[in-house]
Amino acid sequence: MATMNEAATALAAGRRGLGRDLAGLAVILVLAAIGYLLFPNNLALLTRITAIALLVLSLDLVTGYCGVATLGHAALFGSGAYAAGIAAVHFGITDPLLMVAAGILGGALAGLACGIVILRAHGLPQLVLSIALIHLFHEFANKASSWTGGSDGLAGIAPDPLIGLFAFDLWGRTAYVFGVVLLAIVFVLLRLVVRSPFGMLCRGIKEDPIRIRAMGASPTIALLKMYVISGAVAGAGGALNAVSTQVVALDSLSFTLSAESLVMLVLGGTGSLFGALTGTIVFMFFEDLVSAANPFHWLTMVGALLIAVVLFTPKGLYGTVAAILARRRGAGR
Amino acid sequence: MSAIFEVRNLKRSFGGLAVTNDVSLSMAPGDRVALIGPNGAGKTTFVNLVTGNLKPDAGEVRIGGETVTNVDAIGRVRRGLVRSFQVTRLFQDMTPAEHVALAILQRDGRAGRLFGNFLAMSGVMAEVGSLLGKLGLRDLAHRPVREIAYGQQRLLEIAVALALKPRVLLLDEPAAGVPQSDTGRIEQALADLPDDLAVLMIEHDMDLVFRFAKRVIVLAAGTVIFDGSPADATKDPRVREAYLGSYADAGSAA
Amino acid sequence: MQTIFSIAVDALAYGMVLFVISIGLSVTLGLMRVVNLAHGAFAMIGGYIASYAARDLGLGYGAAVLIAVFGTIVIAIPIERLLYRRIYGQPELTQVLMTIGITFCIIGIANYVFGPTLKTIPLPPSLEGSADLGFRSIAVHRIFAIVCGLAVAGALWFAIEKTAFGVKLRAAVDNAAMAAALGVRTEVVYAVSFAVAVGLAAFGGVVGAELLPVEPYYALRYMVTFLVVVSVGGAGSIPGALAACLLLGGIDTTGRYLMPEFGEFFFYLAVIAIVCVFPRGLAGRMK
Amino acid sequence: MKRIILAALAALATSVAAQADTIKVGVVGPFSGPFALQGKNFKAGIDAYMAVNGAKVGDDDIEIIYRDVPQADPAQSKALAQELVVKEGVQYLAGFYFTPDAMAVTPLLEQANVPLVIMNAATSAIVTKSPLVVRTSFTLWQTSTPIAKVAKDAGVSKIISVVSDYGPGVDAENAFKAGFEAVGGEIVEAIRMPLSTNDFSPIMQRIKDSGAEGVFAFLPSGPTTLGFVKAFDENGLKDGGIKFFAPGDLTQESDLPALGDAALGLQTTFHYAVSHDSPENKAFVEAAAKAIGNPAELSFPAVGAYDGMHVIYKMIEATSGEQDAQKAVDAVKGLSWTSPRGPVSIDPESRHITQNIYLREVAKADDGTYYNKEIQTFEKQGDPGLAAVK
Repeated sequence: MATMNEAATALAAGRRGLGRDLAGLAVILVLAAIGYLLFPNNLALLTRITAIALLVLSLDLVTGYCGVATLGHAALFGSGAYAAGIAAVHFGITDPLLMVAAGILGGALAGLACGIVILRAHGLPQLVLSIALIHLFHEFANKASSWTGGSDGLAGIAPDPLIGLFAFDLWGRTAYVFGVVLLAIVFVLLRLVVRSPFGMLCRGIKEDPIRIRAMGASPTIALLKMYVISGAVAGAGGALNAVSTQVVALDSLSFTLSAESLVMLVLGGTGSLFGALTGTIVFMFFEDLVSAANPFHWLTMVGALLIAVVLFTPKGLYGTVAAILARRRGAGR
Repeated sequence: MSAIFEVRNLKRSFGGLAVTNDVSLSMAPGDRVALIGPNGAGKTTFVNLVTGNLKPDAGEVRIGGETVTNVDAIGRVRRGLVRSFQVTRLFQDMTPAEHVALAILQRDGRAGRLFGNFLAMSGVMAEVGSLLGKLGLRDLAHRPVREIAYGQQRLLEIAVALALKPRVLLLDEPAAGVPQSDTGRIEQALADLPDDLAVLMIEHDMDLVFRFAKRVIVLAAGTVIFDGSPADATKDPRVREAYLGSYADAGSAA
Repeated sequence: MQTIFSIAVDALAYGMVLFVISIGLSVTLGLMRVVNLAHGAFAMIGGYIASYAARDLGLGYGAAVLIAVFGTIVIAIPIERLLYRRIYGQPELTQVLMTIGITFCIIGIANYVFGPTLKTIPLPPSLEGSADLGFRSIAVHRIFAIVCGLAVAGALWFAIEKTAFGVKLRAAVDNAAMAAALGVRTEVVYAVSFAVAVGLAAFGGVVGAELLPVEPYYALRYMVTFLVVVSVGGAGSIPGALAACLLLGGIDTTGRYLMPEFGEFFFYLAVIAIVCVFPRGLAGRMK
Repeated sequence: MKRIILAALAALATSVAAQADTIKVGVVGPFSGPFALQGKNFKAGIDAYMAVNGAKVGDDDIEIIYRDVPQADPAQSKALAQELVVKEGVQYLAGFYFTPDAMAVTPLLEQANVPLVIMNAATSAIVTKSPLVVRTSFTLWQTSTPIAKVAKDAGVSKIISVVSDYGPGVDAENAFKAGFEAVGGEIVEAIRMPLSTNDFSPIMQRIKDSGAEGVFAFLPSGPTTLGFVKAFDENGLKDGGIKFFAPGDLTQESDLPALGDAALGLQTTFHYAVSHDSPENKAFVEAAAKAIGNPAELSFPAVGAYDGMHVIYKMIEATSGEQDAQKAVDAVKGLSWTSPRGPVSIDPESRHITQNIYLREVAKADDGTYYNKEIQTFEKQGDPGLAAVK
């Protein structure tokens, strides 16, 4: 009888998780559709948001779920972008799906390399390692200009039509749909991963690595694995960027992009995939809005937004809303 | 019966001061041993040496006959040497069920799996249910740890350790910080530990030591000064001198 | 041989300039545990004020430095009261978000008020020109920067290690509740420390302006350099920061002499190596 | 009768409406961030042109829409260009300070039926990426080649080349090397420094040790230039008789007040000096200074933008406001006019601007300000870089 209860509770909990996955998927698709209807003429921006969302999700995996502090996460994104771009330009792999595969591979390898270095320290020194890494990646890409085009950027990426039917055109519909589908797939996979035994292990490591070691698990190996996964996700985002804009440049390996992605993540709320998405959408839209309204002095507005978020929503936008809702529900019970 | 856990001539000094000096002990499956000693006797260093968090200057540690002196802490856990912590180290946002499930999966080498919700893995959950049931934590299985009383957190520490199916269990002050009213449940849990498990308990609470242990090892200034039955310990003049003092009466009363 | 001396002199000068500019960050980062990414922004404010005082008001260099330091502190006080006070003891990422926000705002305002051009701080005749060292010449203002660096290092070390305030500060950092129980007004200690850090930033911004010229993007352009130097030294440690500046300055200068095209690699590889060998910094006070 | 009048009025109204369209021009540039000054100059040049020539071509109103790309970021640039074309319906794209940003946009042009008028981005190859690209600025090959001859004429035969390690720097190095070796000079060493170099003393030591009689340098304008020129002065190289040659980016007018006496006497070759003596330039400077607010901030991107607007106006005239990119571009091939910088023309083959390159020397005016004094003219220079790329 007791076991049955146990199984029932477990099943209910499992279903609740599954329900939230589906809800999350539905939210993404509905938002994507709304974006398409509201801004049919600005799909390029929406596609860019999708690519950056993949970067921020990937950052959330290591920062939000594992507690790794990094200001160098664009190294993974940029490696994916360059992998896809180099595959297209130098090896003639122009099928968009294969380019994304190349990006995932490139990102995962970069994730492995970065993980090995970054995981050697904690806290502030860790932050510094990540900064050093992103600069090394940037310099390396600048030096290897016969492969990467150096500071002129890697141009001439011409992806084939998607599954031979849909060309990547001026209006960017194909790129947008491609991006949204990619994001939706990644999101669902990540939802599964963060609730899997491995996801649980990583949450444990974030809270108390010594405890995890006493359970006989190696925090370093688990974190390294998460870094590779994170690299694959960021690499997919980079590849999407390469496919949709058909050019890759050094900015995709920059400290600026790394810092921006961290800002977006904290803005939305760390440790939640929804938070990562919220942060990306809000930041990118806000930036687009204010920079179009005043191309000369919009930075002040962005700064004010960040300050306001820290002052009024200390857990990030999504984190704070979620906490309020949870409290409501708690009170209702 | 052959020894499951052996320590031979373990030495470690810090800056010329020998904190652990030539310590040896041997335990067989089913042993219930208490390690006691006054503050500064070197108990913490000893635990760290045994669990692999510190490297000894000399000596040897063996688990199940295998020398593990050069194996790291994680490897020793995998070979069956599991410890609990003096101050609970639990994940505040996770539930007891999740703690125990994670330990079980880790033990089975499945904690690295990327997919599958273990709450829906019936085999794992059945084991979680029975373990938590044994320790009286079933009702709390799905509440986050930070909402649970400290006494029950201590029980959960033991549950996590047991979930790893240890051969040797190192309990570091399992009742520390627990209100008097709850110590009974912890003692019960200790009494219910599997019969074939070798347990080494480090403890201050002499009542608990005398009720639990069949054998007492007394550490003072880094060396073992006594190894024998609890009753003999209270009579040993060196132990009296080094440690027991006022506890002696309490001991003989028991 | 002469070349080696020459490089050593350059390395010393560069390292000391780095030290003067970034030591204020070591105070906020190490002693107050605030990841203050707006440090460069305060240095920049100092530079702008000094430039305005010296060029547009025609004041002397010394007066300009003083006005810059105190002016920056005056500007920083309301920012501390309204914003920084909210992030003491908060998680690092929250501090990063807030201080980047502050930096963005300051950059935007500076760009609006002063325009995007470079601003210089005219040097007095005594600091202009070059001094002959026998085997080479070196700009006098660099020697001045070296002297300033040593003076700041000495004064800070004295203030933290030898004065009553230093004792209170260290107590407040190590255990705020305990310090408060002992009658230390931690709020005041923090406010004073913050003012000192900001004042040092402004001072460094002015003294280092010959090497790192003042313009609106200053606050972000050099942020990483400051952060790296301070962390490598070990946040909160004056000797550590000094050692890190000299070491990294030396590596940077030598690398740029021997293989300029790989200068960046040298610097950051050295940073990675040092952090891996000394995870708490060269002389860390970190937890 | 009434009906006829009404009909006539209606017809008139519609015909007026049809003619008096608003033609939108999308301008992408760095309007904030570290290069905000250059973006500001874009705007000043455009405002100046429209102030002088009116905001109308025929009956069509011209509207400028600005979009900000603070640092080279092709993805952002392309997204904004796409937005400008699709959402705002611009008929012309213009601006672009950085090469990768311009490169990212070229694949869009044909499909969008929009010409791209580049007002700065200076890598030779951009014009080959699409037949709809026209450039009114310069290339580094164009500005760096003549200085090689200047160096040789000054009696210098051994030169060390020092450039920032990025696309334009490499271009400048190659251009100078090709030009200098063609006149029999020798490049004893070629150094590329990271863009983020703050302290140039070690570089100066390298220059000293190289035994060269002169140095050719290229750095992007801004703080690094200041550091480089000051280090050149302070480390005793200037007094030591080492000659300094560079394209004019190093002594752009907006940096001169900061450079001060350290820059005095430096010789550079460039396509434009704010001090250029001509009536066209006087009018331009007056209008542009008004537009930018602070005359000291005026610099070369403004003239690129000014001439870019001239080209766009001619395109609009030629197409009578209809959207026909190819026709518009064809109309300005071979177009020649007198720009504030001097006589210029659009090369029909490459669609790049042919112009005079001037040798200038930094001098101090009577009122204590510094300026680039033109001392020699190299007439009708094309872009040697295109041939080199092929």
